Amino acid sequence: MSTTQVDKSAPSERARKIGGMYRTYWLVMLVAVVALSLVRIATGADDITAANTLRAAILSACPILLAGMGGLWSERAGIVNIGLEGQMLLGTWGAAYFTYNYGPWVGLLGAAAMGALGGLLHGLATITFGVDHIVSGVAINIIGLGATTFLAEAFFSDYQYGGPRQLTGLDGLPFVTVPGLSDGLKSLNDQGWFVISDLAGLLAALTTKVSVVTILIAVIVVLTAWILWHTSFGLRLRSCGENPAAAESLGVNVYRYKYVAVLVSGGLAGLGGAFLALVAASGFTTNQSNGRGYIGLAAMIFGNWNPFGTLGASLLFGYTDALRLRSPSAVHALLLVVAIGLLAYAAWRFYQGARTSAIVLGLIGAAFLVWFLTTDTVPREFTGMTPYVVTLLVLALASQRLRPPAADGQVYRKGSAG
Amino acid sequence: SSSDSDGGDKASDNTSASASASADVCKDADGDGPKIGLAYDVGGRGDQSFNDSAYAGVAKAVDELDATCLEGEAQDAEPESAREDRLRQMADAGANAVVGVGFAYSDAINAVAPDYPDVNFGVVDGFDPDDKPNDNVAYFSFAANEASFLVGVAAAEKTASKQVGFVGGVHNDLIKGFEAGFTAGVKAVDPSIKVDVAYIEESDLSGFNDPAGGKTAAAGEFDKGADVVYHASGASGSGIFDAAVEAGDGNWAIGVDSDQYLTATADQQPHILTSALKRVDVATFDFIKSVADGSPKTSYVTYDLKNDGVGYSTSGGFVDDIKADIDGYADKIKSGEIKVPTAP
Amino acid sequence: MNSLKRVGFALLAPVIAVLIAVLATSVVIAASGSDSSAGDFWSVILSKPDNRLLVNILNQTTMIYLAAVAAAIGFRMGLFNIGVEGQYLLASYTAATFAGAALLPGALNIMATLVIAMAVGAIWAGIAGILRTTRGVSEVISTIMLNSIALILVGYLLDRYGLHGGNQVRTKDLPESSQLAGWLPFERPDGPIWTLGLLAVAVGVGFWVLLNKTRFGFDLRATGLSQTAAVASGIKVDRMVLISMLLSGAVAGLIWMPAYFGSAHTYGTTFQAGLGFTGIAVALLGRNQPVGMVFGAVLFAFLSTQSNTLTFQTDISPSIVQITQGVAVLAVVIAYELVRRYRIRLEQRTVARARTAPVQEVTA
Amino acid sequence: MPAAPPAPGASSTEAVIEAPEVRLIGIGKRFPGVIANHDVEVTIRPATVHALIGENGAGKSTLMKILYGVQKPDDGTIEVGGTERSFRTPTDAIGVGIGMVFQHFMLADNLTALENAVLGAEKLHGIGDKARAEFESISERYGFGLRPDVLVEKLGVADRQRLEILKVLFRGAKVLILDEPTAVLVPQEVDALFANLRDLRAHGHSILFISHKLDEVLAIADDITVMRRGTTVGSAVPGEVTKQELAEMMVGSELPSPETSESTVTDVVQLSLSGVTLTDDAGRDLLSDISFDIHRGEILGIAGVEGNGQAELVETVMGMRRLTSGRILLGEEDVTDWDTRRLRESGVGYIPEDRHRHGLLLDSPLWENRILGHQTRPPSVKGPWINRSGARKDTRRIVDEYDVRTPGIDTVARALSGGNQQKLIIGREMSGDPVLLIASHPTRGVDVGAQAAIWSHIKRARHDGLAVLLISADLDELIGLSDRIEVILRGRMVGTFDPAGVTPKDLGAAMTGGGEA
Ligand SMILES: Nc1ncnc2c1ncn2[C@@H]1O[C@H](COP(=O)(O)OP(=O)(O)OP(=O)(O)O)[C@@H](O)[C@H]1O
Ligand SMILES: Nc1ncnc2c1ncn2[C@@H]1O[C@H](COP(=O)(O)OP(=O)(O)OP(=O)(O)O)[C@@H](O)[C@H]1O
Ligand SMILES: [Mg+2]
Ligand SMILES: [Mg+2]
Repeated sequence: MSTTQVDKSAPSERARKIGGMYRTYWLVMLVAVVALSLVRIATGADDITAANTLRAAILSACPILLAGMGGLWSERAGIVNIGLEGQMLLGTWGAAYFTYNYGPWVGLLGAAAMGALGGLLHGLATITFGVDHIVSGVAINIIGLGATTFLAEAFFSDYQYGGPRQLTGLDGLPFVTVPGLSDGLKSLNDQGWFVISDLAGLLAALTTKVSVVTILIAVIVVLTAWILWHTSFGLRLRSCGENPAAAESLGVNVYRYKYVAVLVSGGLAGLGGAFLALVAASGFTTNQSNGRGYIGLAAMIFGNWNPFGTLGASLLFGYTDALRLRSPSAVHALLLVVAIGLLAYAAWRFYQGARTSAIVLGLIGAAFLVWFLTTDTVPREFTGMTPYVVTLLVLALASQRLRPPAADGQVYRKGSAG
Repeated sequence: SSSDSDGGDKASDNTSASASASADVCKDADGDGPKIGLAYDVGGRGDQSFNDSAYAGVAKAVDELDATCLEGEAQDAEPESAREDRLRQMADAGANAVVGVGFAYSDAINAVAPDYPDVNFGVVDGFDPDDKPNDNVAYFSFAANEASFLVGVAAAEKTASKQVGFVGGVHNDLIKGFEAGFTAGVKAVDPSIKVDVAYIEESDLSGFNDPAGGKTAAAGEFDKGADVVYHASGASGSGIFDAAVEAGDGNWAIGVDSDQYLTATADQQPHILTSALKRVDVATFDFIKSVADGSPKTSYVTYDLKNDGVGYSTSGGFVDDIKADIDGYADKIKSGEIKVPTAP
Repeated sequence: MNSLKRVGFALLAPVIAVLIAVLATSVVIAASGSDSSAGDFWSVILSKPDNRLLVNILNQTTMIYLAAVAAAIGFRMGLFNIGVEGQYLLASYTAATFAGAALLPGALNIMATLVIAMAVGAIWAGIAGILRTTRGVSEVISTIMLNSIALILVGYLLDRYGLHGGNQVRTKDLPESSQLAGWLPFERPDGPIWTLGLLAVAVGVGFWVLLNKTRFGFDLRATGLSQTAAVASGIKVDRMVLISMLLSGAVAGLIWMPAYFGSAHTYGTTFQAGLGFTGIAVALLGRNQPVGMVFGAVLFAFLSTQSNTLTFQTDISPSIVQITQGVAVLAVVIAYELVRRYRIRLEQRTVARARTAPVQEVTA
Repeated sequence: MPAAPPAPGASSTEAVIEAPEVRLIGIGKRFPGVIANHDVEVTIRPATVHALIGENGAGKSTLMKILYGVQKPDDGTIEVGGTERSFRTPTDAIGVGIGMVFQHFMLADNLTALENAVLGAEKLHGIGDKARAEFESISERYGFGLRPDVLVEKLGVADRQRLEILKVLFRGAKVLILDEPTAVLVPQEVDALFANLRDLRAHGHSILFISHKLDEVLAIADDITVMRRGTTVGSAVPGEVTKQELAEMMVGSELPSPETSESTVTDVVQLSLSGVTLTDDAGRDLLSDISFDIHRGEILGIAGVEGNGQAELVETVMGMRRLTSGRILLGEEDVTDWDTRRLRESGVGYIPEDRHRHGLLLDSPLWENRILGHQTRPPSVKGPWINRSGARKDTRRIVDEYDVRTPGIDTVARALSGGNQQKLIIGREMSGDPVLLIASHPTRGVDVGAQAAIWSHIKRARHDGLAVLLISADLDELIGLSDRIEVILRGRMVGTFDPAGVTPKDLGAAMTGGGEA
């Protein structure tokens, strides 16, 4: 049969596309590392690629990433979930309550369950009752904050190390260090060699005192990518976000997939809450997520509704957060990184023939360069703004390239097929 | 003097009170002493911090002065009118001593006090926001910089790496005072010791409520070589203690406001060198007593080393060996020989 | 009977929603194992407020209502301005700084300050508007980001240029000549009703007239109902987006002004944060209708003011009220959706009846 | 022989030979206020093409959705292969070998062709290489020429249609339901589709085929069932009935046709396009160098396969898109840079292609819909104010004059049927003495009665000197109404035809590029 002939060409087309995606991903990573390394050497701000900084960046990134993954799951099924913040808060409470009573592993499950409960509420409102997704999300955020504050006061006041607004001393989860490798990489990191030391810093961060939850999150990211793009379950789930009527006409139970998606979404946000209460520090306080749910959503958009894109964006936000807290002075060096990045991107756009956008980008890049050259520090307030400003800039510059699922945010009613 | 051991004792009173928080003295008190209104800041009783400390002062008053009490608690983002209303409800219910915990009550008390000339008000950390003096209001201010100085001395004496750290919750004037005192204390012992300074937030009060941020900031300082880190960051402090635990043996954290050794977890306790004490309980009790005695305190009342309003704690016994040195500095401060700066 | 029916339908959803909210709140209280019962809670909340509380409720209502209108202007045309919070924060700070500087005398100072508050709110909202019209950036995300930026920015400016004293930072006090004493409905200690509460009345009436009586309002509603149809009818949607963002931000700028001129007189600890989010919730509760939002604002102001008494009389944390409010918002949108579906079914039945002659049987 | 039943002998002998593939017995379905189906009887023989015809709203789609398990019948039974079945979901129907291609495409643009085909049928061949092989073998077997890994958004209409059929075959369906598959195809594509269908029939598939185009039905069907007002009113065999007879069975009367009377074309140019070019963001031409004039009293018809620039042309003329180069004159005036509102104010009426998206505020009452598009002109407004009573009064006029069937003007537009919504739009666009009418598919999805009324309104306005730009996929409508027909292909005008002498076939050839040679 001639099918064999077609068979050969088709996968290669597919493979080429996927390969291309990963190639750009790696290319961007490489450029970032080189730029950081250059800037480190030029400015002497060793902290910007120190293993410990990167480790802290990963820790800061994890809750954002989990929220982002939560957003990804629901939006891929067509449900916008800005209730992530509230679900994350429910997760912080669940983690605290269940860890205190049953230990940290049950705590993780409890956090996911509380988050999923918030997801269920969102699902009921948006799927069954067809309420606007943003409206429901806003309401869930109000409920999430009120409920965790109320429940904390009701339950934690009488606990040991507890109070109406906090519960500390929760049992932690284990860490993993790769023996040998970790130390070797760290000393390599200290050498200050071009690129090699920086990469060693990154690898050291990945092999030193890594929380099992961080590993779990890495697994979640990979699993998400695999489930959504390589299983029939994922195909069905995504079809609900692209064209639910078509999915239903082919026998897909759209409501069920949307519910699964929004439950997973809430559960992941809840896990993000657990990360804050159990791993990032060992204690619960009220309103602990403090906007990380929203940043997770921003990371997902920034990452173009793609798990690895979301990972990259979360790491970026986590990195600026960690650097701001650990070495505010090194933030100044980042100005140079931004300037180089923008100028490089401008050159690339120019090469592609997009003159005006290249000029705009180039001017912004030059402004950053001037800022770097004429100052010694960045006002500390501004470093705190980084994730927000970066998000706005990315959206402003790249919104045309972003591609949300076609039926994202639309209310779908059963029986609309045909 | 024995101000410190004294402090330790009182602090343990304070925890025994908060540990039995559910016992709730205000519910059962039925003496015929003064009637106290206690208006908590956000967090309320059980916050293991200055709300609890104020409660301890009231509990002591119930115990020793046959006082009765009423409690009210602030909510996040509440309107100014809610604070005023809370104070008025207390005054209307017959309280003759009303204490607002936290400077956020300054404006509300200034507005309410003139309507209740027979009631005496007190504000922790408070001040009169306008130029009309209120003759029935006492403003308690604490020389937190002096307490910070003393723990700075402790940090300087204990550091092996000649590097210590400070983590502030929010970069505002109040916390800058802690930083200034701490740095001065460290430098007084050895000017060559390096002090790393970090703040969790610049102005957003969520910096007092972010253990993860606190841990990241403190871990940064430990990673860079500090082995003692002092925090003034409210509920974020548990993150600083966690960072000390993770940094391992020989690394210390210093607590703030109350004796945090007593409320810390078993893991954290071996790392809590000392705490800078701000005796809100003393201020509260003194104020109530002054009302009961018929000579109510008014206007600015400063609590400092001299009147035991601030100090440091010794629980855990980690500073026993350097106690004499610290007390020596305390005496110099009391005598005015050392002037502790209030801003960095 | 038709108008009776319409009123019935209009009331049906809110009534269902309030019942659900009451039920959910009671269940949460019972489940929390608190010493006080749900009955205690409701008897405190539903007790008749004192005169002083009545004044507070009214004053809070005006600010919440302004916030609700600010949000509703966007919502009515399908724009989710989540950024009311940041807009009024920045506007309040700027206005207080300007008014405190006393560059103008008395009433002029008040006027100019109001204009500045509106302008700053409008500009901050306008950023999101411009990002949306020129770059296609969703206003939901951009306004959330702008909220955080505004918070940091105000902190920075206040720290840098504010008056430091007694552990606080604040703007310069409003000169006495520009303060507005308000009206005393009861005794002096019960407090005044703020003069600029009138802003809420003016804005509410203005919003109603704008929506229902003007061409612009028609365009706004049409854009909200169907952007595609709006474009085809000659409405320039981008322009509408920008204008309504600016309007929404301008109203947001006014939110805190009644309190500022009425009692706070400075931007510091007396600033009341969070009204922006409350406004969004109230707008949703009131279906973005000028009159509906009045009820929503009163309900929210009533609940939060009454909840202050909870700590004196029960063991229940006042934060329970947030659950009541959140559930009410969610329940009301669900209830409206259900009632809407039911109404459409009814209408279609009427239409079908009015349509053609009965089906006649045809045999092959 | 009106309403002729099939020769009783023929069907009974066939019934002896082979059991029916599908039998629908006494099916009934009620919606609130509408009886969509009642007492429906259809029998489909194996390996045949069975046509189902009937006017708009006759209940065809509803019946098919019932057979496919999308909707549940209130009465009646379904037999497949002699066994009684009841379907709760499409999955049940798919399980017994029934597949359906809906009236509107059911494809996810952002997924690949293979993913669309595999969706919901992953159990059969997985989602990997086996599925790809199956996809390719079906595509090969029926000559569809589809590649599995292209994104659906890159496919043209005909390819999408084939993908829809492939989807059904992928599930191993024995019975294919095709709901108006030819509505968006040109005659040549229809021929290709019919060749596919005959192929399928030869492979033993049964096909249920719905169409309004009686020529097509007569060309492909083995059996015909006619529906009217929710029930089956008869059946016929192609060789034995004429088009006219079928039409009478469908509507119970003579089929109207859009014959124009004598020409009313004047020599005053009302609309003039010269060199109009429109490029998209990526720099591709959507419209290239389009020039034409429309005179007062003239109807210019535009023929073309959907997606060849008609929508863009209309939106450019309406000022909803900015042209890249060229000039547009309205009367004497250069309106190239005018926005939609200004154009509308100067007398351009617009009947949009998609009335739900572009023509109406579905949740607003009729009188507010009257204002839409006329926000700056009386009687809807006075200065910056809405003139409520004026708008209401004029809405009542439209409801009367255009026979809009509604209980009142406070009814929301959504509650009206499609035809009545369309009549309201036409009444609105004809108000205020327009000089130019842009009518996109004015009778799409409208039943014959309303269709005739709409035609006569357009003809009357033309008689009164209106210039009309008419876009339609219905070639009979174009030929019947237009004074001149231009054919558009890939954004270019590729030929002008005189409706008097042109056949749908000729137009079809030009529309697909076959006429260029
Ligand atoms: N979900 C529904 N709810 C209410 N009424 C409906 C629904 N679906 C169809 N109808 C009504 O049932 C009747 C039959 O509709 P159906 O779509 O089956 O017609 P059709 O013969 O397919 O028409 P067309 O030729 O326009 O496709 C119409 O009056 C229609 O309005
Ligand atoms: N999906 C649906 N849900 C609810 N009601 C519907 C639906 N589809 C159609 N209807 C109702 O069915 C009726 C007829 O609608 P439809 O547009 O299908 O009719 P039609 O056959 O095109 O009418 P006309 O005879 O005017 O051409 C209307 O009352 C409409 O509201
Ligand atoms: Mg005073
Ligand atoms: Mg149909």
